[in-house]
Amino acid sequence: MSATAVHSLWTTAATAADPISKIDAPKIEYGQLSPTLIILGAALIGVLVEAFVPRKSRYYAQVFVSAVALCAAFAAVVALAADGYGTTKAHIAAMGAIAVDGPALFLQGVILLSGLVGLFTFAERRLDPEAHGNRVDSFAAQGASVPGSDSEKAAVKAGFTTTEVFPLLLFAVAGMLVFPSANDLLTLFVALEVFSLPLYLLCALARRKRLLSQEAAVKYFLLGAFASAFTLFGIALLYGYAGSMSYSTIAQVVDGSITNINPALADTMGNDALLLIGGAMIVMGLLFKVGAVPFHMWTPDVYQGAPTPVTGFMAAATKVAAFGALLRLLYVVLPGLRWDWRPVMWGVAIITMLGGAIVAITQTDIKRLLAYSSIAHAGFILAGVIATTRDGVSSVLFYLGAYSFVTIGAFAVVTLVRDAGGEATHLSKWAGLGRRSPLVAAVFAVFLLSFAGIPLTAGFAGKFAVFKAAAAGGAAPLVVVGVLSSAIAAFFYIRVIVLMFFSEPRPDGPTVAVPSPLTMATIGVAVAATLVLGVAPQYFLDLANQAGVFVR
Amino acid sequence: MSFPLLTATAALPALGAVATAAVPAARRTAAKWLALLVSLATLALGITILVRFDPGGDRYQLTESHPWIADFGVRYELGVDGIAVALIGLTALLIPFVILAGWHDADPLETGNKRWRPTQGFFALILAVEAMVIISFEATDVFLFYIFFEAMLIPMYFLIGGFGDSAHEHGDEAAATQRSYAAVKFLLYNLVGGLIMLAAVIGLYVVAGNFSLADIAQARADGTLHMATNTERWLFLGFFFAFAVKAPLWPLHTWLPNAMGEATAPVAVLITAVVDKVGTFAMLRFCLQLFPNASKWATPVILVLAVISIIYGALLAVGQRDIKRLVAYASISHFGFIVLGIFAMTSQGQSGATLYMVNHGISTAALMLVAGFLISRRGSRLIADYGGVQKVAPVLAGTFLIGGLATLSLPGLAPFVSEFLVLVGTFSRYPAIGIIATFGIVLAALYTLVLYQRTMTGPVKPEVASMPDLRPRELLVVAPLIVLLIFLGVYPKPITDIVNPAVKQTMSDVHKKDPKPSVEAAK
Amino acid sequence: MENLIALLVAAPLLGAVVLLCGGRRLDAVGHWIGTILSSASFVIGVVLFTDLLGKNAEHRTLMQHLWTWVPVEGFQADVTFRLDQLSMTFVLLITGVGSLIHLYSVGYMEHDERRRRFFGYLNLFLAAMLILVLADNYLLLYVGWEGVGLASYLLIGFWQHKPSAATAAKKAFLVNRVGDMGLSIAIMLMFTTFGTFAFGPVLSHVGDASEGKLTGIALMLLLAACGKSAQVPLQSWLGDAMEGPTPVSALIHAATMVTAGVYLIVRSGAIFNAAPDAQLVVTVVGAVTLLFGAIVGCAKDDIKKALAGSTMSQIGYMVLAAGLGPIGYVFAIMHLVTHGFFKAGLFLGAGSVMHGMNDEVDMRKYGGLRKYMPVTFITFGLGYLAIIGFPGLSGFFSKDKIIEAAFAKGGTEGWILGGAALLGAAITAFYMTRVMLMTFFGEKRWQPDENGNEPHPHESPKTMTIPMIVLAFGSVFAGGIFGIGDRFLHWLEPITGHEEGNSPVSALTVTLATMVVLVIGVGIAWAQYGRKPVPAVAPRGSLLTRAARRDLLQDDFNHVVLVRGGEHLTRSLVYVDHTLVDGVVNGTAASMGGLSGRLRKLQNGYARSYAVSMFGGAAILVAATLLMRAV
Amino acid sequence: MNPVNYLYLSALLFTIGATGVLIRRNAIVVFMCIELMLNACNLAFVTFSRMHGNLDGQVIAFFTMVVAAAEVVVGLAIIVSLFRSRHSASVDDASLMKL
Repeated sequence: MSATAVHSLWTTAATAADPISKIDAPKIEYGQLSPTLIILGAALIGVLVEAFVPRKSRYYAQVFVSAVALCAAFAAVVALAADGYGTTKAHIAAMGAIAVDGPALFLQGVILLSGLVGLFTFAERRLDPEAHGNRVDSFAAQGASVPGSDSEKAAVKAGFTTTEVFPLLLFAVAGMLVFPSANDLLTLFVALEVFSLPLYLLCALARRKRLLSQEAAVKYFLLGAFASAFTLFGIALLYGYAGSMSYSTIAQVVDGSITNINPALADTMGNDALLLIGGAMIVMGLLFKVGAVPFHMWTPDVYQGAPTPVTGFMAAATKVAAFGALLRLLYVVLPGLRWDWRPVMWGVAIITMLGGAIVAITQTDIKRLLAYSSIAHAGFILAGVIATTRDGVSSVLFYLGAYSFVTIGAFAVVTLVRDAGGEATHLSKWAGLGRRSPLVAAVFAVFLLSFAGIPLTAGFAGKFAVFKAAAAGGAAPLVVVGVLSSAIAAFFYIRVIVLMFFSEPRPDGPTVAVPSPLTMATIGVAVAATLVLGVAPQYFLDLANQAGVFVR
Repeated sequence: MSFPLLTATAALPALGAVATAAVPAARRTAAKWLALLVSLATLALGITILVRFDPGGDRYQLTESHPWIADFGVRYELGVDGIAVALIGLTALLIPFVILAGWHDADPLETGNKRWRPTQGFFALILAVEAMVIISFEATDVFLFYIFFEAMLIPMYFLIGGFGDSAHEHGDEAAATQRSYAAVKFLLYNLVGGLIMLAAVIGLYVVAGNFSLADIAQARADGTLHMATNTERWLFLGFFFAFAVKAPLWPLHTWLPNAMGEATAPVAVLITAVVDKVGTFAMLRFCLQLFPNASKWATPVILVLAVISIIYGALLAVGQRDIKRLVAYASISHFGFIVLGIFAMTSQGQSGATLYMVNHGISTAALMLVAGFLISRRGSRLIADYGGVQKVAPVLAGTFLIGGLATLSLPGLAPFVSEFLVLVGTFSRYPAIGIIATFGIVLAALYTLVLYQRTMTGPVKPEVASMPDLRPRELLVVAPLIVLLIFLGVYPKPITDIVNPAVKQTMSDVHKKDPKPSVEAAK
Repeated sequence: MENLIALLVAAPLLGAVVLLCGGRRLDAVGHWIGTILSSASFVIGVVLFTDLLGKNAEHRTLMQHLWTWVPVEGFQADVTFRLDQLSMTFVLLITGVGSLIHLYSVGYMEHDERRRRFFGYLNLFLAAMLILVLADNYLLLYVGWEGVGLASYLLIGFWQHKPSAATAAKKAFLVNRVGDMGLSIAIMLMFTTFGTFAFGPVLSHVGDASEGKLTGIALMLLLAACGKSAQVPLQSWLGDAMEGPTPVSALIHAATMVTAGVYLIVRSGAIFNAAPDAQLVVTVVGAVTLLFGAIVGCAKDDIKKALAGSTMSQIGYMVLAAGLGPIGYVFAIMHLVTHGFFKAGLFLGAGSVMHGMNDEVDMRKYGGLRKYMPVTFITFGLGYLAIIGFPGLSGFFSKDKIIEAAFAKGGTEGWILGGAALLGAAITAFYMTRVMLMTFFGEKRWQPDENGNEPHPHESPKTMTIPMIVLAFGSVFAGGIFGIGDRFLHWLEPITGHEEGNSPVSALTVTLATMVVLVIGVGIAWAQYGRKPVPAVAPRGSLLTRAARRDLLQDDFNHVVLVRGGEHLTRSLVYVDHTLVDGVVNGTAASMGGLSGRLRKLQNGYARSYAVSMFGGAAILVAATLLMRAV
Repeated sequence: MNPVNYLYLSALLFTIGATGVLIRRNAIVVFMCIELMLNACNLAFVTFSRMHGNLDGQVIAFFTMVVAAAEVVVGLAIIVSLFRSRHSASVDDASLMKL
């Protein structure tokens, strides 16, 4: 429509305007959006289940629905990829709102898998002793009831369980699916909120240590909202600069290759301040999600307070989604700005790598330790992001894939080590675990070694890929810093191993719960992935390579 | 294609390790025997390599090559030259003795716990180390080598930290803390070295585009691959640092005394006689081949460091109160000789260095294992706690003395030949350094004889009065080593014949010729 | 015939292996095995000797190549034996005296339960010593060189339970190692100069090498010689070496091993001839040592130490001769052989005395023993006369030749060296007479020891006396046999070469002078120890005496400078290693920890402060981005 | 009047909101400050929409409101539960987890 017509919208509101030509119905490629749609649908069904299915059978219904949905969605992703949407047929769907391309599909696949594996840990009901003859999972009997109150006791007695977590999980997954494939700023923002809000809630729902859990939720929520406010303002500025939300248009405006300039935009377009500030603020929002220094401070607290299954899922999937979005933003929208953001990202990457590693040295809580290690890893991945080459993209994709499995596995192991107070997360309690149950300790050691990047583990392959890309992309100093911080990081991973194997078990030490096949499956998958990706990564590297191109 | 002999040699102990680890807790003796048999079978394979290898043939033989991680330009490439063959032989030879010597080292104190299986773990780990060492000797792909060079640390780490002997002056508690400190120190030192090397490996990839030793050498030769001087130097330093930590070279050596002091004698042997050899071996194979110019550029500094290691290690050995730490410092001194020989860039030096790796392996094994038997009898590592053992256990003392004489490289025993070759090789190009290094032989005599005198001679200490002499098992461990020491001392030809061609190759890699004697005497 | 050479070495080597690995079951016969095998070696030697005599001079060099030892690019060491007149002489001396001392030991070690092992070591020594003298290249010689060092280490420390013995053994080995260092450096120099270190090529190409290099080689060889032959400054170990059983002192530390240095110099004569500066140093070392040893010999009350001093001094003569070059080589070797006889005889005599005196070594506790042990007295006496150079006896011929040669060196050099040699002769006469008088003359001075059993001096068993008698014959006639008609000279000349010096004084004058100083020496000794009874406890004595008792303070010097200094050095190094080298690393780790501890304080748990960091971060991010555009 | 002024206003509002987040203790108030920031964004959107003369900005404004509403729902739920278990809505009290 013409500019004048727009003006008439509010200038000449009173007077009868000429009728607005009718908006034609949007064209939606349902097939290509099917993964997201399936999950959303399942989530809605989950809500209905909560409403109508009797309490006793909800758990099973929910688990069934979620599992089926996740598997179906994954199948859909695979089908799409097989159909060539990752490579040749890659294009923008849904009126330019969603990109269906290699990175999107790859990351969606990873997210769905980690969602599925995470689901298993959500559904685990054998770890805690039965309360009043009811199996209980790691979530509060009733989120609303005050910790330690009679209502809580009643709820426990009645055998309530918060089966809402499953739909919440699904919603979060849905948001994450959209996030990396969002192709305009609005979708980006909505997706961000869609996967953040359920996570805030999930964080608050721990069965044990509920105060911590709630505190974690509050911190996460407030800071998250704070961050998204920045993101939104950045979006506003970018919109102001380019006069459009769609990545492609903005990108064209940025590198000045745009045709048919709307005269109304002329002055703003000239104003790079809008662009730079806006870009920086959006990036900041994303860096918050990936937990990069100095936007990382929520990470340890939230990781520690949240129910461990949630932590595991969050740590894995959020990073994947956020990095996906970051990649798309930097590679699709702001490539023209490379020379502005690269140096800044250099700085961020360096302090993130070093900061995470150094602070982790003195941690005493296993979950916080893993949190800081995840920060350091965010730094490593950033090094790959900075490469700004196709190699960079694929290496980051590979790294994310490898990292997510190891993380979920590690947190799954954490859920097993328990004492009277629930999970025994204080490191001192882990002393001599290797004597008590060598297998669990060994498995955890494998994960730690993978984090540390010891060869023949997924961690090493990923690290190598990323550093390789960075070095090839002309960021050799980053590689050196990365190597040094890995050395520092190695120190505290080793510390845990020493603790588990070389120190005497304490009499009041924790016991290792024997989990149900669900958690076993989770851990098994994680170990398998860790070793396979470490020893024979070629296939997955190829996958990541094919998926290395963004559609514009 | 023919039977993948090299793969088999590495895979056999690996599988053996898995099998050993799987043996149920109750059947620990079975685990021991299994491990021993596997190691012997590996030895057989090693000998087969020795036989199949043709000194006159191509540089790399018995090669295998399969695609692995194309994306990283990595291939699964194996191949051995004379140097590798010699060291594989050494490894395969020593492991059975290590296992036999450590027969009772990992017997659990409480046998109640069904889950805790230290014995199985101990022998499985030893086999795992063997597998990784062997494959890193075989790898002709830099990345493949790097992988196992690093991965090897993990089993070593558990061996050191998990199974040290509790013979400690301040009791078991202190022993445990000391031990894990030593293990962590070992791991961190080598990990840092490895990570710095990783940066260099990545750099190499960026420069060369693949990791195949042969291809890179070829590309450099025909000029298709050109390395900027500084790039080459940085990469060289990255590689060399890792190897210098492993070797260990002064001043990166301090992990070795701790590790060898706290670990059980067999593990200590594993460290110094087998694992550390990978470091010196890698200098010879990778540093010199990949970065000849940088190697020449760095030579002066490295030679100085090597000489410092020789003298410094020897002097500290003199100052030790602890038998095992003494041997450790002696080893540092010896590694100084090896590095000296490698970077003297003469045929004698490099052949000598290779020979030295083998001989030092055997001699240290002999000395250290006997020392281990001694310590296990008295339950103390302090030299001061012994005295007059010679009177109560003459055979033990005798073998100990021979081990010591080998350590001070007495002519007629194997180490003499290699040490003299290194000295001559160094002297012919760097006389001053050669002479300083020669002082090492006096100091070696000093610390060895002081050790022998304090422990074995003099009036019999009451604590050792009832000390039994070597048992048959122990004699079975020591005797072959001694025989080997003497044999290689008077007839090292079998090894030198294998090694010489490889050395010739390396010399041509670095474009170096032996200095000519000032008077060409009629040979 | 060549093929027999290897057997020379093989026989005692076999003995060593059998005896040392044989275990207790051989205890009964071990000593006989050892003796038989060493005598077998001697017999082979004699056979070869007759064979050599059969050939004419220029064909008297036999070579036997056994195998290639170290084949490396440009570096070739073979196990090849070379038997020529020089090595033949040594072979006979070593195996001959060796066998006698084996025989002697059978009796001497009778009561030692480790006798088998002792004979094993003796055989080991013979084998090594034979390798030393038969080697055809310096590296193989080095094997023998350190081999004898090992054997002497084992034998000095044979009574290991005595700390003093263990220490003495260690000291001997270490001091020798210092010498060996010289030898190995010399070999390296040869390698870089000639590209080989086999006798043939090296010695024949000496002419082409620069004198500087040759001097270097020569001096390094001299260092080696000083170690083995206990020449100043590396002589300190020999006195302590007397801790070993007496047969060892006789064989190794008197007759054979300690003369290896002389062998080395004479063998390398060509090199020394081309390096006059080095030769001068050699002569000086020799002269100094012969006086040093003599002086020490005067002050010792321990009969073996006194003899040790005399050994030092006698070898000093040989080195002096060797340093004179072609003038002296032959006489050096000749004196070496005769000395081998009479010094071994003296030591065996001393051993026999100790045997009869419950291992008492202090001569002040002897006296008048000639009635109790006549055989020992006579044999010892003959040895005594030989060593002081009594006319007609061995020493007379060999030593006088050396003194003549010293003068024949010519110039002030000649006068000084000759004078030193003469003075040495006088002192020798003095202290040997002293030993003789204190031991066999006067009246008994021995008391019952603390637990009351008084020694009952008695003659030693046949196995001990027979060797003594044989050696006594040697001490009497060897010199004559060699010297009269210059037989020995003609025998050895083809190898060592010989030239007559132009002596400023005639041979007769020298002889007379020697006689005079001899009489003086004996006279003084008699005046001091013969006329008036010897005090049972040593008088305080003059400063020189007291210094001489302590080996002229050389040990104290070593102790202060080397031992103490070394201890301080190592201790401080241990400290450095722990605090500095290790400290740096641990320090870095610690500082990392500290940094971490401070950084984690930022994580104070307050959501708002987190928000602050985010806000600040955002601000910085924006600012930086804008800045990037600005620059 | 020049629409740019609205931008300045929105920036001002945003800053006020942010400052509020940083200085206020009460979780509810903090949350309201965040809402304020969101609304500042809305203002910016609408202004730009006006300047550029296309509707996207206004559409987004509605989305933002919806999202804000959702945040309210979730946020209040969390804050209330926290308040009930602690009887205080101060964000500073919720600092069990640190270091």
